[in-house]
Amino acid sequence: MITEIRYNRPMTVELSGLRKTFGAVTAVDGIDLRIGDGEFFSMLGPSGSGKTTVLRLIAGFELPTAGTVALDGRDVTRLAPFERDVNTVFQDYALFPHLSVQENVEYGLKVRKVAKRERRDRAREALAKVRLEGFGARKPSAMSGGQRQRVALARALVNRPKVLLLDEPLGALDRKLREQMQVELKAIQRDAGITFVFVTHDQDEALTMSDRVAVFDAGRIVQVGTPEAVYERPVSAFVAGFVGSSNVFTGETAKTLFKKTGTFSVRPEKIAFTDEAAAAPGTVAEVIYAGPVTRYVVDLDAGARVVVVEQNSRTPRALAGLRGQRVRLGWHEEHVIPLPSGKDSAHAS
Amino acid sequence: MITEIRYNRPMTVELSGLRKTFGAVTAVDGIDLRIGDGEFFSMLGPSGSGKTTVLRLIAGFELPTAGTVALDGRDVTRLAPFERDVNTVFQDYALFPHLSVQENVEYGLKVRKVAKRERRDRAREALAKVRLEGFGARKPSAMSGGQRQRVALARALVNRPKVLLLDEPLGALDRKLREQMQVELKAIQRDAGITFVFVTHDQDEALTMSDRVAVFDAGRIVQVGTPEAVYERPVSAFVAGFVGSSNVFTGETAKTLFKKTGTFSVRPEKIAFTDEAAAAPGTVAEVIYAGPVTRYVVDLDAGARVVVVEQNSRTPRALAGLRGQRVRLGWHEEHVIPLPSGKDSAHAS
Amino acid sequence: GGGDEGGGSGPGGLSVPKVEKLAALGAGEGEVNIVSWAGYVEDGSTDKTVDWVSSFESETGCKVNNKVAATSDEMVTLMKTGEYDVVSASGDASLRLIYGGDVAPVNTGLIANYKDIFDGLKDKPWNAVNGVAYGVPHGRGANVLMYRTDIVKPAPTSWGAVFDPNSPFKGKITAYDSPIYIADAALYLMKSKPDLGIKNPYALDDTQFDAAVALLKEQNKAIGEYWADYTKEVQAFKAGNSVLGTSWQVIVNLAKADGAPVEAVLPSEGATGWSDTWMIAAKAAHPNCGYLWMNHIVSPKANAAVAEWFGEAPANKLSCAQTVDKNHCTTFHADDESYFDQVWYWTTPLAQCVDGRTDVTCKDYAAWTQAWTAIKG
Amino acid sequence: MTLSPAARWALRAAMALGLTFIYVPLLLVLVNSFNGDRTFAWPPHDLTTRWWAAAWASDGARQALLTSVQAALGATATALLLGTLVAFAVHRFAFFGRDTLSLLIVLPIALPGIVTGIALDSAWRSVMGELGIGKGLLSVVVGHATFCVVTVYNNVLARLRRTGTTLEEASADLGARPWQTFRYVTFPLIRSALLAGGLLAFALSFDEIIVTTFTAGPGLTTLPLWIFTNLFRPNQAPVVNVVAAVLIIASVIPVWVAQRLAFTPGSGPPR
Amino acid sequence: MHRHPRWQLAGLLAAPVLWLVVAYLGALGVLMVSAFWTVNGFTGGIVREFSLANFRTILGEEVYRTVTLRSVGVAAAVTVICAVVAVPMAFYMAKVASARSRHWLVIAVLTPLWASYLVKAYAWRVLLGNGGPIDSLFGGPGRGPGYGLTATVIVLAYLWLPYMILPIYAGLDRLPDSLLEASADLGARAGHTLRRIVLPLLVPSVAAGSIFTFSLSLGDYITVQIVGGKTQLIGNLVYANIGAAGNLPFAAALATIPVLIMVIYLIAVRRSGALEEL
Ligand SMILES: Nc1ncnc2c1ncn2[C@@H]1O[C@H](COP(=O)(O)OP(=O)(O)OP(=O)(O)O)[C@@H](O)[C@H]1O
Ligand SMILES: Nc1ncnc2c1ncn2[C@@H]1O[C@H](COP(=O)(O)OP(=O)(O)OP(=O)(O)O)[C@@H](O)[C@H]1O
Ligand SMILES: NCCCCNCCCN
Ligand SMILES: [Mg+2]
Ligand SMILES: [Mg+2]
Repeated sequence: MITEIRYNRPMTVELSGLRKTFGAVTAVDGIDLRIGDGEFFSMLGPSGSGKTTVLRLIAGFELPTAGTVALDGRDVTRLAPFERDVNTVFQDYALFPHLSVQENVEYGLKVRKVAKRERRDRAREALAKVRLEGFGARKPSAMSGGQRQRVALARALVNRPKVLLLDEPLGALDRKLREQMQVELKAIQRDAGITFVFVTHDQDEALTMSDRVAVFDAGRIVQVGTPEAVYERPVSAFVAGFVGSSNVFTGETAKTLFKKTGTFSVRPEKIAFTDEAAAAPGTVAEVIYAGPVTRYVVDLDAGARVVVVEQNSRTPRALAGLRGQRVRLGWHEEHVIPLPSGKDSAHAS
Repeated sequence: MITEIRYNRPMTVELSGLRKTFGAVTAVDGIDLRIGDGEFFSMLGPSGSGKTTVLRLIAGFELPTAGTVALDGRDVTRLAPFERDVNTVFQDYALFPHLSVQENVEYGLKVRKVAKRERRDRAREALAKVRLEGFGARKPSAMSGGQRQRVALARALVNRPKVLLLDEPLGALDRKLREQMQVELKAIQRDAGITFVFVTHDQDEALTMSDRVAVFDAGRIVQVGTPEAVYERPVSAFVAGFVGSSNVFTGETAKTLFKKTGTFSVRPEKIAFTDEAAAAPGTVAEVIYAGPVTRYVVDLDAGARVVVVEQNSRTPRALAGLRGQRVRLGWHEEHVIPLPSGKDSAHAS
Repeated sequence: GGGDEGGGSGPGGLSVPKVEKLAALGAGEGEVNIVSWAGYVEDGSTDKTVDWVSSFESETGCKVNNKVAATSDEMVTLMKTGEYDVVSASGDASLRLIYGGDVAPVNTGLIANYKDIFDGLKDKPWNAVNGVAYGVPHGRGANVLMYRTDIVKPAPTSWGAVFDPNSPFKGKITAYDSPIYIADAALYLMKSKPDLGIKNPYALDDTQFDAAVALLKEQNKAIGEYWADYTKEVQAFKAGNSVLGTSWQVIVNLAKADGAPVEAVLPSEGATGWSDTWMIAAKAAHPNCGYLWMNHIVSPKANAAVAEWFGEAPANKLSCAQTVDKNHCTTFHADDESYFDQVWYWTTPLAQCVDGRTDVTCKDYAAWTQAWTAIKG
Repeated sequence: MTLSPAARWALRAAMALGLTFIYVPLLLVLVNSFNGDRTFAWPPHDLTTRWWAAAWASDGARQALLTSVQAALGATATALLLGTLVAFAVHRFAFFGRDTLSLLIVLPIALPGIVTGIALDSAWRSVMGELGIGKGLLSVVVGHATFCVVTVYNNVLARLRRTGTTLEEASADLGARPWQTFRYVTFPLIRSALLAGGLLAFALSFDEIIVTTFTAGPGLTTLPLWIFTNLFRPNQAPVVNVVAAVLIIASVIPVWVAQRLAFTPGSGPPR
Repeated sequence: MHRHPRWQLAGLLAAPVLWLVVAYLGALGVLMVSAFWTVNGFTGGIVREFSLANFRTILGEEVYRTVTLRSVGVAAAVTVICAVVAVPMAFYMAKVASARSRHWLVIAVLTPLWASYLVKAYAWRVLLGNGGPIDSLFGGPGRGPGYGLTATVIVLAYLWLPYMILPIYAGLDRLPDSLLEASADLGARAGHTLRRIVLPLLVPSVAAGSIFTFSLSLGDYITVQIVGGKTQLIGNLVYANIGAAGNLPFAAALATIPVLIMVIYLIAVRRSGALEEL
């Protein structure tokens, strides 16, 4: 539903027919994309699928082999990075080690010849926004990973760019810290009203934070849409498998289960244990307790191995005893997602 | 329930009064631990809590300041690493960059003067076990992260150690790969019947893979038990907050909600929206769609901000519209976990 | 210093350490360590045709280890290490070696070729003390005045040309890079300022010395570069970086052979020069090979070869018949004693004035060295 | 990195100019080795190969080359040993005076050669001389090794810091005894650093003249000393150019080989 | 590994410490002590009696001050020239050239180290000679710098240039590209990035290179003889007194000047981390 709203807004970033090759490798293979003003836009995809390259093309670190990049309606394809009103938060933060935190943050203002006093005040403000008041005098080397990440963010934000590019900014942080930073990032983006283009290969992160998500595969975008659209209505087995986990059925099994030929995907949390006679019978092969949820691996008589996820709304009892038990699995028609081709086998992926 | 079984088995690893200080820093502050034969034992805890140091003490890379390490009933505290029947999978894999994959795996056999032919065969077998047949001739630098991780595993397994120590072996992998490797590791451990001592700071990983989990804090073990015991019955606010997310209530709020004084924790998935009049009223502050689940942040009238997690067993509709709505939250008495002290504030952590 | 119980005395009563000379020649020790000027000891290793060492080695069984020194001062330093047996010392080094007790008197009776050496070279102040010979003369030459014939016109006849503060060749004048060059200035002052009373350019009292130093400091402004090696000097004259200055006959010949338009004169004031002497170390580890070498190197053939290769007048009369270039001895004035009468051979300046004055103290060589540093600035 | 075309062009021009600056004099050396003039007057009026013939026939040059190679090998071997020992000590242990030691190692290369030269000369003569060991190849090797230690030390220390100790721990963990760990893991990992440091040490020693002047005894002529005396000898200067030209051309081989070997896995591939 | 750390340390350090502290520092120490001795003007014998005479001469005579200042000036000029020439070259090698050509460029820069120092200096004598190639470049005989101080600086800069390029290249090679990109991303042009990011981060590398260029220039006495015209540097004075005059005490006293300068220099640059980048 957010999708429709966005398309009426002015487009901050427009990529048209973007291609980039490195020698024989095609890193980006024809991308058309429009990102709206103030949008939190994520790029999700496996390693090597071209996410970073797209970001670098937007920032101006690479020249496209073909296609154009427009920012705010202006073609910037040939402009140098310093002529573009975008800023980047690098994966390794790329903080200047010889400058203090304060000087790092002031850097962008300094090169733009902002007066000293204003520079200082704006940097202070940016540091306050990332909750690093009082750390200005430190060197980056004296900061922890999470703190550095926030300095990098402040250094970019202080320039009030139209667009902020973030390349797996949370990749190096541990789980707990990462979850904290997700919340903070999202809040900052909302407050500052800046367009975020966010690269990650963590689907959870992409789903919870973004207004829209683009899923990359081999240099192309295979699906763009809201988190819900991408998760609930994947357009291909690849998307279904990459965004969240998925049970994919094909061939005979699919025919038996759904009375239709083709390839179909059903999410583990959409499958329930049931007593209905019409439900698919099977045997519990494995029970994995995971705290908030328990995962069941069930071998269907129809010939597929299926993962079922059940929220532990109650404390689970005697899970080990469940192994080998006969069960029936049911789902709603609407959650059976038809997929174009059936390259994937009938395994949970 | 697994707990009880383990204690009757012979103890592979026994740590008694183990302490290790580095100058003024106390990394390990008195640890007593008995790990059973064939057990998958995880150590979970925040950064700097001493997990790696304990592993290094077991492996013999560090000498304890006090206490002893026994392997299979034999005191090995003063033995060098090469005299101990344990092997380690390092966090950064520590593959020898100048040796091929095959040579890496053969290394432990070579230094023990195992004949060339046997060496080759056993290395092949180990590589097959981690599904890397045919990769023997490659250099580690030509392998992906997940593949390197498996080489490191094969290199350790080939020596058939009594105990395998793994220091965040999955830390550097991306989410998708990590989940795959969790499954593989677990299978290998089960097949080989080796004791795994597994360090992680990912609670999800610890919960799904382990027979038992030890939670570390500041050089001490604050709780040991099965995943369920640790997750469902945390002994402190720290454990409740660190293992999974948790809503912690204290002071007035707790009194109003539970009619008891003290500090209490309720897991987000244990809280449900309900129409019962007795339930706690509040307002939805935030709705976060996360694919398999949706997280709701609710401001209770009683004065606490609460996170509720609901499995998306059905496709959620119009989530955005829920914000600001009045709701009632209910939970079962048994899921209200009393915690000893109330240092944490009444926030989800 | 060594024992000074009257081994003899030099200028101003300076005593000479007593060192015994070799009484009789024994068998060779198998090797000899030599300090020499470049070009004096050639064993064919660089140019097969230039070799007067191999024959010596095969005849005597003494292997020659040669160390080339660039200046007289370096020779003295090297000899003081005690690692060498024989040295080809110029006059500005020889006295220092004698008074330092670093070299022994030479038993000339043990050197068969000694009798054929020009008399003008024997028993001179730089190679003998109180009639005791401390070495075998090797050869001699004068420090001549070289100039570019195409640029310096008319041809200079006086050292005044290099000391003229208003020289048209300012920046292209060259001088020898050594403290001993102070003597060249003194020699010029001897004639141009007779009231200074300089009798010997190597015996300068304070006033005389100061005058020479002042002259050289003035000259420094007109100097392009100081030279110490052949290649540098030849090249400078050929290219035109230098057009006027002190030189050696051999450099003149080399430059001419390479087609440079240069000429040299012995100016009216006379000139400084050198007469080299082979000396033997006081504590030579290989004295017999040392004597064999000294005898060999002044033999008619070897002496002729060295003289021709190096470019100087040979010491052995019979050598003039052995040179390839039959005019060699003429060109280098080998038997022209009147030519060498005008030459003041390099001698070590001592505090005890070498001209025999006893009423004043002269500047010693250490003072000359420090003054030279100051002159160059 | 991204640079404007102008900046890129300017850098390329700087590189080209720099290389010109480096190579024009070397080219001149090459040309002068054919210069008929004995003091290589410019421009050459005739070209000849007689200097090459003379150089080929020159035993002295060959002997000096051999001596230089021996001295450089000795100095390099010593520097490799000492430099590696110190690098390990500094990397693996914290001890009193560690910082001072790293300063001390730099000192011999940082002090003018003439200072090092005369200090070692007089020390050698008064200590070793008393023991009856005169100056010779050994004293030259000692002199050169002293200022070469630093190149090995720095390369090895940098490598040790980059590799850390986990690989050695992994080796011990797999059952290797200390010497096995050294042989199979540590040495192969620092090999290219040793090579890089050793190569620089060799080059420094091979071309050293000042320290050599003071530490070589009688009868020992290294190549730079040979070149030095021949520049001061009538008629021989051009032969020196031939020797230098040969050195320049021949040096490409060891440099190239070292460059290749230096990029073994673990030292980071050329990007 | 951790059995007997003390003995291991002793084993590692024994030989190097014996060599560097006892032998090298010992020799230097004796040399420094001999600076307080004098020499007998006639015999050249050393008088082992404490005397400040040498230092009195050095401090009293203007020429020593002049020559010291000139030498430091030459060393500083050579260092600056080398740095200015080396930075863009190293930058091109490390950050612009392709991996392939980088390989060859490193070789190209290293090769001259093997050509004899003396031969190169003499080649420059020819280049700088009256009517030589440099003169032609400036428009005719005598137009170029000729022999002298300028020539000395140029030739020394030439000789030590590779020693400056190498550490700077290594430093740049280690410098992550992302820092340069971050700077451009924040609006800085190439020049600004060079000044504010690259150069400050290269300080240790340049300082490391400067240890070579500065000390080798400060101690040189041969190049200056070849192309220096009538110029003399500290090295010449030391050499004149030891190699030539055999006045070891005075030479030692003179040698304290460069030793002092270099020790101060090293302590100053050590703080930048330069000593680890040689
Ligand atoms: N400078 C380069 N030279 C050559 N190939 C490159 C270059 N940069 C990227 N590539 C290639 O382009 C492809 C896309 O790379 P890119 O870095 O954009 O992927 P990514 O989606 O960001 O991957 P990751 O999640 O691992 O960061 C890869 O195959 C990569 O090897
Ligand atoms: N060699 C050492 N010297 C000094 N302090 C050390 C050393 N090793 C560990 N420490 C300190 O000991 C404490 C425990 O470190 P340890 O590495 O065991 O933690 P950890 O639980 O593994 O943390 P992480 O999750 O970050 O890996 C930390 O405070 C750490 O800084
Ligand atoms: N202090 C001794 C320095 C030696 C450096 N020699 C450099 C020789 C030139 N290649
Ligand atoms: Mg990427
Ligand atoms: Mg750890």
